[in-house]
Amino acid sequence: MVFLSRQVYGRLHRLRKMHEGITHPDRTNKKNFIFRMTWHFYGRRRNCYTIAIRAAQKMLQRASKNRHQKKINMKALWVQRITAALQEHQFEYTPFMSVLSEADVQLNRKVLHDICIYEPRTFQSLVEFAKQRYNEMGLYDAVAPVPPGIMTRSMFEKGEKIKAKREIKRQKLGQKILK
Amino acid sequence: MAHNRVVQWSTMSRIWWLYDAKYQCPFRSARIIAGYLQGQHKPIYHALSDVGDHVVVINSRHIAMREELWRTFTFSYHTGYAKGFSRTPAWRLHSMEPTMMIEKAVYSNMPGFLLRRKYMRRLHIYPDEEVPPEIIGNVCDQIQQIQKVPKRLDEYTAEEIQAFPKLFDWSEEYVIENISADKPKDTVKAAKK
Amino acid sequence: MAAPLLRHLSRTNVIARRTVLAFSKHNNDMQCRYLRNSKSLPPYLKEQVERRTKVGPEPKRHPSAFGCWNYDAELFAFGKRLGEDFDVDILREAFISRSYIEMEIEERKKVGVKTQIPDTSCNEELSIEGKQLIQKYLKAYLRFNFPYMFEEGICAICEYLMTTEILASVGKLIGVRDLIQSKHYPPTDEEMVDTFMAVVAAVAKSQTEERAGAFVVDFLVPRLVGKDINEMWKLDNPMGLLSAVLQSRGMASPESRLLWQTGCSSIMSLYHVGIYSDKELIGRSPGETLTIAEKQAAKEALKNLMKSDDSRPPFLSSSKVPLKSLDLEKKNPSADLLLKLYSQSDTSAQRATK
Amino acid sequence: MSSRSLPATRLINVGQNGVGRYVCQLARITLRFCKHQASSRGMRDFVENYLVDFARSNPNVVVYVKPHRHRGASIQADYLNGNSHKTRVSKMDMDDICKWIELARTRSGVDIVRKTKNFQTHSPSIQGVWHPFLFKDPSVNLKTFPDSEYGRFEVNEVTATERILQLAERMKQLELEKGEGKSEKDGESV
Repeated sequence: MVFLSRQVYGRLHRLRKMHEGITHPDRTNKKNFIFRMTWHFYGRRRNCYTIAIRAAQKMLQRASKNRHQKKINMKALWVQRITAALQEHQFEYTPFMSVLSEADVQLNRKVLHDICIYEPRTFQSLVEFAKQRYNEMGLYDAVAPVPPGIMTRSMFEKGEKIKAKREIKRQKLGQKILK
Repeated sequence: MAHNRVVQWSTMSRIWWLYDAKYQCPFRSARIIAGYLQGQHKPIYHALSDVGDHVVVINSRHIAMREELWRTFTFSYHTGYAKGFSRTPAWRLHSMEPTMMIEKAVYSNMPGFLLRRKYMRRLHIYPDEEVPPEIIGNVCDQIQQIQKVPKRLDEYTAEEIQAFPKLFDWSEEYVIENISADKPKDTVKAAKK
Repeated sequence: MAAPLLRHLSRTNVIARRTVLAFSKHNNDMQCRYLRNSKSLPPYLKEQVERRTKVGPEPKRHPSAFGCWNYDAELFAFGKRLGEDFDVDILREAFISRSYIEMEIEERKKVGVKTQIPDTSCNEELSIEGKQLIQKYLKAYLRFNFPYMFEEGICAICEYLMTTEILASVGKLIGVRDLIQSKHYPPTDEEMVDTFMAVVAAVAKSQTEERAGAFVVDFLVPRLVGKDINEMWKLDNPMGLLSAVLQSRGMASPESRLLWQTGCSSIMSLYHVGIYSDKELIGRSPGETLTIAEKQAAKEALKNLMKSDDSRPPFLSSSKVPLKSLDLEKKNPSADLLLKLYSQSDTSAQRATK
Repeated sequence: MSSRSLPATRLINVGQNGVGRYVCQLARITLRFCKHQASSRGMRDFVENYLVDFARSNPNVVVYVKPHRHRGASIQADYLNGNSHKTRVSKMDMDDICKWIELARTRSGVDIVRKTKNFQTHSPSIQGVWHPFLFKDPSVNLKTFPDSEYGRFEVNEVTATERILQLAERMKQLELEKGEGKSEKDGESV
């Protein structure tokens, strides 16, 4: 292999290729576009185009799917951590968040989970506030599971309403039949 | 930064919990114990970073199961060869190895990835209250039980039994054996011997 | 998109990167675009890489080597960059290093010119002056910021800020690198440090010493952000010092108490130790053994007493420190002296009991 | 594209610049253009209209203007950390060139790479990081384990046995009251 400069070598090479009848320089560009994405793959998925393009497409599919999934996972983690931090103060996640939103405390889950790790005293005071407010609101009775055999006024009223609706329907049906 | 080093040591440390399994449901207890082993009770929890604690379970021999589960709940296993299937009822497994029920319940309550074996190594189960001093010395807190421990009939004194209100009377024709309060104690002693 | 990706392709070998880039689309020499798939390309690239490794990487060149360079303009911009009014002659002197003068003398000898360059024209004197200024104002600032801290602690922080690494990086940040007249390019760290110190002296000479003090505070103190200033002072016996401090303040001697422990027989043992004086918690710390935890707790208590704990307010900016009215000679209490007094009082107390 | 493919870094403030005194990191800027070509038109306009103002308002930047015959226009920005960035601005109008120069002026000169996070702190915790003993009741320290009282399940409701005992107690009381009433009545009758 004798050549004096890169330019001369390239020119010779091109001439040789043209002589062979291969005149598709764009093909290389197309392949390079894929190979740039697969440089870190293992085995033939990295260098063989037919395999690499399938791997690259799969990778891109997964990437776009997981961009959404990542947010879901992070949210689950934050909720888990906040729940764990609340467990230390004998409180629960749902009432805590509902009180915060009711009181216009605009801290999202991400910030709350940061606080509960790095500024635990701040978090403690937030929980104490939430507990106090929750008792004032009297929400606990409404949210707590109803023990069996107990009928509250609201449940009764609901039942009455349904009964009344049924009655109206029946009457309408009766009128239709009479007609 | 030496001080930050010890602060980090403290944050990431594993503390030791004790759980008394006496008269507790193994399946419901396992769910709680598995949470502690994985560190789900800590605000620094992450599924892939191993931040779980140690749990020492005592009195695993004295667990309780509801209804007919001792008889009907079975553990099955297949060797992979022909006729290799075996099925063991819970009572049989428990009589052979009194720590196995809790262990299996906790194992099945954890996500099936490679950290599970590591978590299980931090679970120390003892059939009775006797725990080696080097283990019990590590413990610094106790997990609350999940159900009330009932008071057995032989734990009541004769006076208490006498003072208990009589709810109804057997009819005179009704034949009952061993109704006296002293009898069950004797039978238990005999069984132990 | 192409550039970073290609760079990453051969991150391990810079030279290979260059050869690959040579074949990229933007290169003017590029005659054919499908060389990549040629069978004869790899041996060619290999040969190129081998030759390049033999030659070695290109030496870094001063910007003046590329044609655009006006030293006076650069000096002017340097002053403006820092917001200071410099005397140009002093500033010019501050940038001449020893090695440059030696090189000049040698070159003149070679050529045969007999004119001599005065030794005083390099920045050595200025740098010595600047070093004293830096130490003086830095310590005064730290004493003002931490009035309860021991003198040893303040000296340790000052020593940390005066290390070659810190001063050289500050010099780089304000842009002395290209302006230094030196034998080498890029100049050595020592030359950068000397020049930075000389620049401080130049500020003092062209304006006032307070101005130089503010300059020092503005550029050196931000280097403490994110650093544990209490760890710079290596304390061997914090408990001894703590008891001495408490005695001097008229408080009861420290008592250490175990607050929490877990996993004592495992290698992951954890102890929390608190230090009390008059039944009041003055410091607590975790540790993997009892001795470590106690030592750290004593350090924590000292931190609280010196008011340099983690929840302290941020550093004051130079505009909020009255540099003009600061007493530069006044020192904070010395820990060594306190310990000496404490040991003397101890021995006297023992004698009294005997 | 997967995140491993590209290099990434934390958010960096070079040398805490701006905490004490801000130092503009752009050291010198070199404007290259052709005096005749149409592609350098925007650059020529910039030099005519804005360059003096730029140099006056930024005395800390050294400006070099370099005509190149028959070459495309470009801006080369040299930073204090030794990096230099070249931008090709041929065929751009004056406004675009202004923007590119403004970008060069406000940059720190560090290579642009992907950031892992958009925020960073040197002192993450003021109150001290959470640890397992932070909110634990100190009375736990005095206990010897296993402590059957401490680990007991707390029942909020009344159990069946307790309820029977309560009922029995109440019945006893009622009987007593009845008995007293009877005796009182007896006394009255007597």
